[in-house]
Amino acid sequence: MHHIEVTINGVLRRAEVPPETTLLSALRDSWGLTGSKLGCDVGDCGACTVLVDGLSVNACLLLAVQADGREVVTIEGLSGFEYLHPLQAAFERLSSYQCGFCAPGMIISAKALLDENPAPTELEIREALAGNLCRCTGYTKVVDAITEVCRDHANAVGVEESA
Amino acid sequence: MKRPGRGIACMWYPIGFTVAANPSSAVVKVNEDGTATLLTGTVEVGQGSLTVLGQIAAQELGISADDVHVVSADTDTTPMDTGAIASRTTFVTGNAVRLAAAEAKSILFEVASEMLGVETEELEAADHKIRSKTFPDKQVALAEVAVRAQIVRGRPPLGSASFNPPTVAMDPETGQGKPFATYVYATQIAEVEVDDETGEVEVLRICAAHDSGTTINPALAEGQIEGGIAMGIGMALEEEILFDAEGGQVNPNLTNYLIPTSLDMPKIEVDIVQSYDPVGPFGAKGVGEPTLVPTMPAILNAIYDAVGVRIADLPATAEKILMAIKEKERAEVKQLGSA
Amino acid sequence: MRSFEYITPASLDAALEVSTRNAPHVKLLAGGTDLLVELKHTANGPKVLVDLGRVPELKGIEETSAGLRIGAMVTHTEIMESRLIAQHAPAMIAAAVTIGAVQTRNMGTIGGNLVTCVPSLDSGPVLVALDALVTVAGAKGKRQMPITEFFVGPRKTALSPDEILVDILIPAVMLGRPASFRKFGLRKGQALALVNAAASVAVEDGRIADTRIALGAVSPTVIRALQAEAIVTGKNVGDTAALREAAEMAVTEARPIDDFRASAAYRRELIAVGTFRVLEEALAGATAG
Amino acid sequence: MSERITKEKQAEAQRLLEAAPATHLPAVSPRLLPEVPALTPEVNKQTPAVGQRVSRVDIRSHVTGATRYIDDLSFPGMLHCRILRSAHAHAKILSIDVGEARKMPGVVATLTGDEIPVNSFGSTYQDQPVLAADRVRYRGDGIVAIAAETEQQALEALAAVKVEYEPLPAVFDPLQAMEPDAPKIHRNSNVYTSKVIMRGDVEKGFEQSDRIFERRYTTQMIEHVPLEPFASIALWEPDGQLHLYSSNGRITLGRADLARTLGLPMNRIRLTATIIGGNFGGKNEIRTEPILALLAGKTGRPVKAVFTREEEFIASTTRHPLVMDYKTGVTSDGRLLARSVNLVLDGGAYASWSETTVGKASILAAGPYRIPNVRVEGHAVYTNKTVTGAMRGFGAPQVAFAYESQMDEIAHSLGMDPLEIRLLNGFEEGSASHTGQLLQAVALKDTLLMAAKRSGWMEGGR
Repeated sequence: MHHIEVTINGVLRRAEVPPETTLLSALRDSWGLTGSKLGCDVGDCGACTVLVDGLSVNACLLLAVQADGREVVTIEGLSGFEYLHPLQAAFERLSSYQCGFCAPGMIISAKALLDENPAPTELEIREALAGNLCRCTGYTKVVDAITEVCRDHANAVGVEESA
Repeated sequence: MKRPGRGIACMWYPIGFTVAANPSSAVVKVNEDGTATLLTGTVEVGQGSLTVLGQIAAQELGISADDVHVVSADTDTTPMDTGAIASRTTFVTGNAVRLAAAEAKSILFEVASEMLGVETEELEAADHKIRSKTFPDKQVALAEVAVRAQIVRGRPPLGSASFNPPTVAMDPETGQGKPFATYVYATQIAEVEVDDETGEVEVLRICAAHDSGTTINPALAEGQIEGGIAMGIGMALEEEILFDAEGGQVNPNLTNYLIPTSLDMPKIEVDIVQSYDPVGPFGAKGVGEPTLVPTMPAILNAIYDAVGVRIADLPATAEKILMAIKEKERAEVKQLGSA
Repeated sequence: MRSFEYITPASLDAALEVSTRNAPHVKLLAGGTDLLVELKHTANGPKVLVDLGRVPELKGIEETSAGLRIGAMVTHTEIMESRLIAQHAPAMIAAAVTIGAVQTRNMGTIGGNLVTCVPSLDSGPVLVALDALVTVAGAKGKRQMPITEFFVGPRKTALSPDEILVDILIPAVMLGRPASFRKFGLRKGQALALVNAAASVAVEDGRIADTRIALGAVSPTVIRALQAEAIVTGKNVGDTAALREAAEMAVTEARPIDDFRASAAYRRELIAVGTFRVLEEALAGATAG
Repeated sequence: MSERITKEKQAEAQRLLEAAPATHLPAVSPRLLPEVPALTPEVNKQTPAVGQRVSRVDIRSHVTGATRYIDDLSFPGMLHCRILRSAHAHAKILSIDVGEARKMPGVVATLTGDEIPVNSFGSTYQDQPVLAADRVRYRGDGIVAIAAETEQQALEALAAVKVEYEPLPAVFDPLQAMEPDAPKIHRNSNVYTSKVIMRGDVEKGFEQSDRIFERRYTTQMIEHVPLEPFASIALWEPDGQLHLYSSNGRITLGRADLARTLGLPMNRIRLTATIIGGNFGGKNEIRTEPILALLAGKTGRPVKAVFTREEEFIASTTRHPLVMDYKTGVTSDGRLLARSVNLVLDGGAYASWSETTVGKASILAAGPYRIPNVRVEGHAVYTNKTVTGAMRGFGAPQVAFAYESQMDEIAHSLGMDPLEIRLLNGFEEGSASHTGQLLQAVALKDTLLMAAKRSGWMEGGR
């Protein structure tokens, strides 16, 4: 067993895990964070996407021990009782998701993109989502919502700069 | 060289089971504050059925979608439903919901009739109120009626109902009959670019016009159509379960069974054509399955338009297209030679 | 996944020591995007897993007098974002962006990609076209070899069981040389290569002075199309017929196979198209610069 | 605790915000926070409700990761189940030995087909075993289920199960399976369901036609690929009721199948589906539910099974591949006079939803066109391949590919615009369908014209 300490969504969490435990299993089974989903277990579908030290990764392909001492952000870290991440609010407005199973990973990928690039082109948005498979939506309203968030952000920045 | 092409395809698609009974039932409870609770045995699988059913109940009761809470997917607490299949939920379960809400409403109308001194036939429910159709100023808040129905009259406003689509059995010899209550129609037009040296196809744009009767929720209908088109693109160009000689699947994983990613999806433009089905709830039909039906032929016809080859064996992989182009070129050369 | 002992050495020496001590029951963990998939599907996993993630000698991209050195544990994302690579070997970026998806590129490393050594490895052709050298370290010290010697066969490299791939060097003479990369897959997103092609050219006074053509997924390992190169070298830059001839020659140099993704016949078509296009693109880069 | 997390989260948000450059979009930007959290857009509060772009009732839980799918549920003492699947496409099972497997670490119980009270299910014909006991008919047939403390232990124990097979000749091609001397998979004939639609006289129609078009179209086997793999949990409530949580899209029929296979009264079974992570027809039948119910009964503990992605491919149903022979007669000005269609559906190893699929495919096969003479014949055929069943469209996507490809071919061949030939022949209000049904609310031409307008079809002639 390995003792690991991982900062998850700003909270330091500890667990004793066998070395073969994936980060995804640790999140879901040790820490009860079931927002990240198991869709394929081999890194094809992206339903388990989380941020590790700010980079999006497939939590099914990372060992929990590899995350020791690092910072992890999961879908649960994006919103609280009183606030939603702007991406979440936009996805909600457009009903961007249908069955919802891909949503947590897709939202993390979208956040990773906007953290790096607040004004992406549509191609850059599509490129950023290419590791997250969705079978319900054709990605259309997902891309639309991200585009809206970027526009709102640009407007907000513009207002601030002109003020 | 990349060659552009466009193709059109249309289709028809039925709602509900083929002749066989496929009933749905529903229970609608109007609460004392004018909100409502809907019990349905259908299951939300992503298509948005709970939202749409809530809207249907709300419409019948004259309240808003947020005023309806939907309970579903539990054999102990929700009534019988044939389930999320055959594009039937809006049409069949929707009708059951509407009828159940109408039954609850009739109790409210009886009580409101006394309160307003207006005959029940003269009443309508709209905008959170029950009011006279002729003299809309004669009105009372739905919540007030609901409280009175329960606390003063002792008749909680509750409705339950079932619906089964009307069909006529098919003749076993000729197949003549009325297998379905109704059908929906759609057309899609695909624009593609085909690389004539590699056979690679890029789908650039799909215009989709779909009839679903009255559209209960345009946003969700669009979502279904966009998603169906994604599935159609996969079927047209890349998806296929392959077998080895012993009957084992060769590619049972998402590494080698390819479904479209965000990068493989074109610009989709959806138009929803309004029609009114006399049997559907508020004229609605359905939208789930037909969304992918015209996509494959629209794309394949566009490929023909682009490079002049017909692929009659799905999926139309780049390899099949290139080999067909080569075959066509050889045939043309031969023809020139013999001429 | 079956259990194993997990060790995180903090230096190359420590990594060599632990892997030598536990050989052959040891696996080295780089990005994990291939290895973890393999471990999940095998009944006989390693006894010891050595995570190279904290070995400093395997990291970093830097320019030295010998050329551009890229640590084996550099991720594909780091390659894409490297100013040095953008300046000296941008074709490497063209190859890196085609690997998997963002998540894969954030985790996967160039060293891992090379060591896995599948015929379709996307990092290979550009490195071959740029005459890259690889350094491997073992108990007996370090040795350097051309990357074409490193690739031995499908999933087989020149690494002996107690060796570790340390870094990749693009020789100084190849830095800034116009190069290009093309990948043909079955889908745009997360595509696996049916055929990969890369080329580099040196142009002097309107003549092609030197050429490299590298092809992936068409033979047991990444190959150079030497006869095709010979056709192009010495020709004028605008000689499209020579490029066509070279493309046809490249087809004869490859040994593509039939598999469920594509037939050998289709791969041959792609080799010709790919060879032509990478040459065209590399030459365009040469004349534009 | 929750207060602390909130504070930590806020601190984290603040930290990210301060660390970020001006153009950086942090995790939670107060600048972009809705002033009042947009719990639901205003549209959800408007009347009339029908026609509004109301946000989905489940969208808040989807975007926050709070939606509970079956695999997100767990119960104290829960065991994990894995299933051994057939190594052969067609074989007799001579013996099954689970003795060694039972001794493996963590194994609590095993289950074989002979322990299932009524070991068969199916939506039309109950020809599919829950676990194959004496014969396997495709490589996805389950044979032994093992419940263990962990999924890995269950998986490792499967390797210790010994199954002795006697391989039988197998057939994979549906046309070969129709031959009289083909290996028989269930009964005397592999053709197990057929449909005929006849209207007018096709032969006469062909005689009257100026041009005849004939072509064979084929389609492939397709997997639904719901992002959520099929998952179920069985547990026995203290009052003796069996409670199944399952990603099953048809709970009423699911419960009926459970009652039948387990021999339990229906009121003793509760089936809860929560929200399903994608169905598309692939989750419309019971799969592991009876197995888990029996293992939970044996062990007195809740038992969960989640399909691997591979099982989702090999052990769920798929879309029917079709072989479609189309022959259409037209006048030289493009009017359809006769169409004959012959459909062969690859049904895979068990019937599943083939009857429905043959029916819908046959009824729809001639397309949404006024054709005086039509004959359609459809057959579903057993093969030793993955079971084909319900999937979005039930045969309609396959036949539409054929009839619309052929319409395009006819149009080009006659020098007509592909839109024009459809407008000329398409159904109208009151048209009779090929089954003689008078159609109402026929919006076919509206959709043709709308799509044409949107795409600029009329202007786009090249």
